[in-house]
Amino acid sequence: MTTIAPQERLIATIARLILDPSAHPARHVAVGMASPIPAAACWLLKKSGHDIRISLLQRQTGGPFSEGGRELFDLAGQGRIDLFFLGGGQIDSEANINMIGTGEWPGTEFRFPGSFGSAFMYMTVPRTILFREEHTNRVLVERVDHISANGISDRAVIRRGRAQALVTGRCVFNFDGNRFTLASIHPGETIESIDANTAMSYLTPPDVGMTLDPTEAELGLLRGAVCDEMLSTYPDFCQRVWGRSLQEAEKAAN
Amino acid sequence: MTTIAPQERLIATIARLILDPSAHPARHVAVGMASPIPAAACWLLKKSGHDIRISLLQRQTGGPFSEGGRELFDLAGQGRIDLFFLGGGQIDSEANINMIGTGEWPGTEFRFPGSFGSAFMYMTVPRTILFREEHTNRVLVERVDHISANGISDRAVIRRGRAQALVTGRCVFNFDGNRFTLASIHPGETIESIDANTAMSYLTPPDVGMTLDPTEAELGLLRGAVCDEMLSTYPDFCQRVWGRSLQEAEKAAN
Amino acid sequence: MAPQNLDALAAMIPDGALLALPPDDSLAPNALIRALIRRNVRNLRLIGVPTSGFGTDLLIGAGCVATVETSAATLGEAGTGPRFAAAVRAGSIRVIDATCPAIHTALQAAEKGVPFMPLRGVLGSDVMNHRPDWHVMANPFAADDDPILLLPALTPDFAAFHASCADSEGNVWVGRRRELATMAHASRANVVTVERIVPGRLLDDETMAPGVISGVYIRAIAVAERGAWPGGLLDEYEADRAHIADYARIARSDGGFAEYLARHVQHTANQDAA
Amino acid sequence: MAPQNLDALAAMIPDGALLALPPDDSLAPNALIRALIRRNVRNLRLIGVPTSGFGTDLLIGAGCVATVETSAATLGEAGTGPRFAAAVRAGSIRVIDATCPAIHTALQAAEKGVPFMPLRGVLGSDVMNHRPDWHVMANPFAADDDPILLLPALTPDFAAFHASCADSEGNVWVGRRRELATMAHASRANVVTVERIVPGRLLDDETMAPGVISGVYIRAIAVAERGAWPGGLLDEYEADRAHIADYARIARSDGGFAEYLARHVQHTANQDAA
Repeated sequence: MTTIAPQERLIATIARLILDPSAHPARHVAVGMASPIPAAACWLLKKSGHDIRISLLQRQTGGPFSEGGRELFDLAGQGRIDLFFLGGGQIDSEANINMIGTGEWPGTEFRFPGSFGSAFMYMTVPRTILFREEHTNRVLVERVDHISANGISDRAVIRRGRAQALVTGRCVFNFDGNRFTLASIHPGETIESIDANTAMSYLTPPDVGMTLDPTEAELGLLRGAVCDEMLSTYPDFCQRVWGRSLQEAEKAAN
Repeated sequence: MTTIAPQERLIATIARLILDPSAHPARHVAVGMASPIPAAACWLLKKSGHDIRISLLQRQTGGPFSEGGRELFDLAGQGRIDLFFLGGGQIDSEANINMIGTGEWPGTEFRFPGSFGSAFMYMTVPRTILFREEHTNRVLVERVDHISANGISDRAVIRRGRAQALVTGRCVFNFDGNRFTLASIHPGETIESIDANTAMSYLTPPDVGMTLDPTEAELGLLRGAVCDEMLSTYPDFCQRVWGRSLQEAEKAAN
Repeated sequence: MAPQNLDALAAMIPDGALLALPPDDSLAPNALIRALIRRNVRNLRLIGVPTSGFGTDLLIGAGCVATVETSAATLGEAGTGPRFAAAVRAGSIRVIDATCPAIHTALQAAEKGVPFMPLRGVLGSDVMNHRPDWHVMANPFAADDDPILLLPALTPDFAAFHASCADSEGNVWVGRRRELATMAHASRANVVTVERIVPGRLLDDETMAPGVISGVYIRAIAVAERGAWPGGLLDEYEADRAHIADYARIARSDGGFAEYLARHVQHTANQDAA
Repeated sequence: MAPQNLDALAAMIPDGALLALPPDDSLAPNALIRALIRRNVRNLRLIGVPTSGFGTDLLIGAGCVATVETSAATLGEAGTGPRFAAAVRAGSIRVIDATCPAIHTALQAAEKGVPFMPLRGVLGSDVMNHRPDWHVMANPFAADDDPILLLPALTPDFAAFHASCADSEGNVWVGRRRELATMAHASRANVVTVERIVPGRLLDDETMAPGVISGVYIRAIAVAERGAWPGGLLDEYEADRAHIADYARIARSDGGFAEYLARHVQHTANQDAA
């Protein structure tokens, strides 16, 4: 058995979260720009035979929509997108995310790209999986400098969904609508190493297990059929993780 | 010189109203369904060399829009349509039009097709030319049974335009925003015949002239280039007025 | 998404459904409407997007309709729908009069998932005065008094239309009739007839994609050749004006309509079914 | 509508204009942006529809920009636009942060000619808290307290984009990028570059029509081959990722950006002009 790449573990972990039987069913999952790991998790489920619709926004040609970029937001507004992914330059104890920047508004210390559709998607989509590979005290903070999208809303505000979990390069946290709970830690990490790198509050139950490895079957799919689907959209990622390039794939196909 | 058909006179009359230099300039004129005479008036101007954009809604293929039927209304909402045409089962002294029906709501005595976009277009388009060939006491009434679109609005209501004139099979009335004034009468009519057939109030100035005939040049265009453009969209009208059919035109073209 | 037969589609639309239909010049699903009449559907609440035509007149005449929300019920040059007019006179259907852009706007609100959308104009029309479900408010962005109409979102249970083609994933091509996309997006489910199923993915073809409604909105598809007849279909076939003119004349009387129904609807099951 | 040259288009957009631009993956008019920089445009108020990319970063770096309203300023995999980030740090531009569907919605309001349009979500975001021009009101159709965001219509002075082709009447084909249609409809005027002029009328072609923006909205057209470069164009050419990655690295420093500008913008007048 070959070494499991950290990205492969993250992909399989996210795939399992998508299937969580206790959550709102994920029939239609949308994946935003520059999100190869969430995209791969969706492909892994699809290639495993799960009946799931994936809408990948990062495709220059083809792609799921015919109404332009607006259609994703219209679908979400109607409740037709079941699950989405969000990241953030900062994420805090209340699952608020900051994609604006640090320092004074609008990010005079360090400016992130901006909020994209987060302020809308976080509230209109039933489930959001938060994903951020960097797990440090500067990313997971007690309180974000600015809120691009808020994790909890006032009672009067119509809100269809919230964060289900936060997946990082070190561990998985579940979110219950009020706070994070440590759910599993990746190989190489300890309860202490998580604690040392996390400035946000979270609960640590007594029996935190290790994040499961991908199965052999999953690894086979990831390195084969999933990578095939990802090559044209995420060439850099496929090269880095699986050592495969679009050029070779095209040669092999001819 | 051949006999001038009544429809030809109406077409030329409407064309002159469109050109009225004292009114909001008509750069973009839209023509609704089942309106061959207004459509012909627009084509007459276009074929005479006037720089005018015509959007004909009654075309199964081709046509001006790519956003579906909604685009006309969006254009009008923005103020990008300068002139439109409306008719009505009843028209009254305040330029209200009734496309609903007579008797109790919603037209239990005699039902007309319905209001179409009139309630919107009459207020968002700077100029409307009212056109109704039938000129009788049952059509031109003192007060319509039901208002599909109102001729006059409260001061507080944002309204971009109003009726410019009413053209019938007997005469032309101008509308000044408050009331109709007899502007010209068609050959064969008199001040008295108009009065006898009009139940709505209007002013009769002392010097009402006759509606001008189309010029020879206009008649030539109508029977040639204008009819050519109209044949596929309004085959019955072209057959009735000009004795030309689409089949013959297609044969001639082959 | 495997194509089903026309009767299976008709069976999906239950009695009492809120059903959106396009007008005659915009891919009217007339074969499916004939199948609905044959299955004896009852109490439909129809929406004309934004007007109603031949199919609505048939359904009304056949006693399938409880209410019609529409901006007009028209057979084009052939005038007001005769069964519609007769039903209004008889008081046998409830007509909810609207105006074209109000229908478009209410569907756009549903498409967007918002509870309402504003529209200019309309204030002062009796159409508005008979719509207690509409709301006039002061524009909050205006310094002065500026009343404006708000229309509540309109979410049909079903929309039905006849498209040129579909692919195996249920994507359908409607071309420039984009108001159908709004109607389809706004509706809980869509049942669609097509002239043909095409190979490949329509959404992968950059030339075809702009005229596609995504399969995400589509519940079921059936092939029905010339399924818009007597309406026309884009540049594929023209409306059968002579037939519609004949219908407009015959259907003025109850007896004439019954004869039409027997001849062109009840006895064409095999012809319409794919 | 006779095609003009690129510099003539650049000259139509005055200093201080409110200019809407698409993101990098949606027909970005990069050749025109280079022409704008060469004409030394100043104080542009840019709108990213709904995000901003390479062209906006160039304009900011070249000192052409006063304000940017956008949902993100990103070079995709290459990260935040470096000149955007530097300008925010330096306080040399005013950033008006938005969120993608809010930009789309505000343009839809302008497209429709209504003063505002509602949007769900967003309540509680600091993006909203920094937008005094946005308005929260109680949904008048709800029985209970139901606050909802209203966005004022956004009417750009100009929108600019690069389409595949145009016909002689000024109709342009953007394919499935229909958010460009909303942007174009909402804007007072549009200046458009295209790869080529095609014979015939695009709106008469039922296959092409659904991807067309009507010439009624278009002020001027210029041919600019590969005018989206280094962005891509539908299935015609791919984005030049290596170039954008290089830019993202070089443009981090003022000097590097100046060098880039000299090499790829100031000295490419003949290359960009048709």
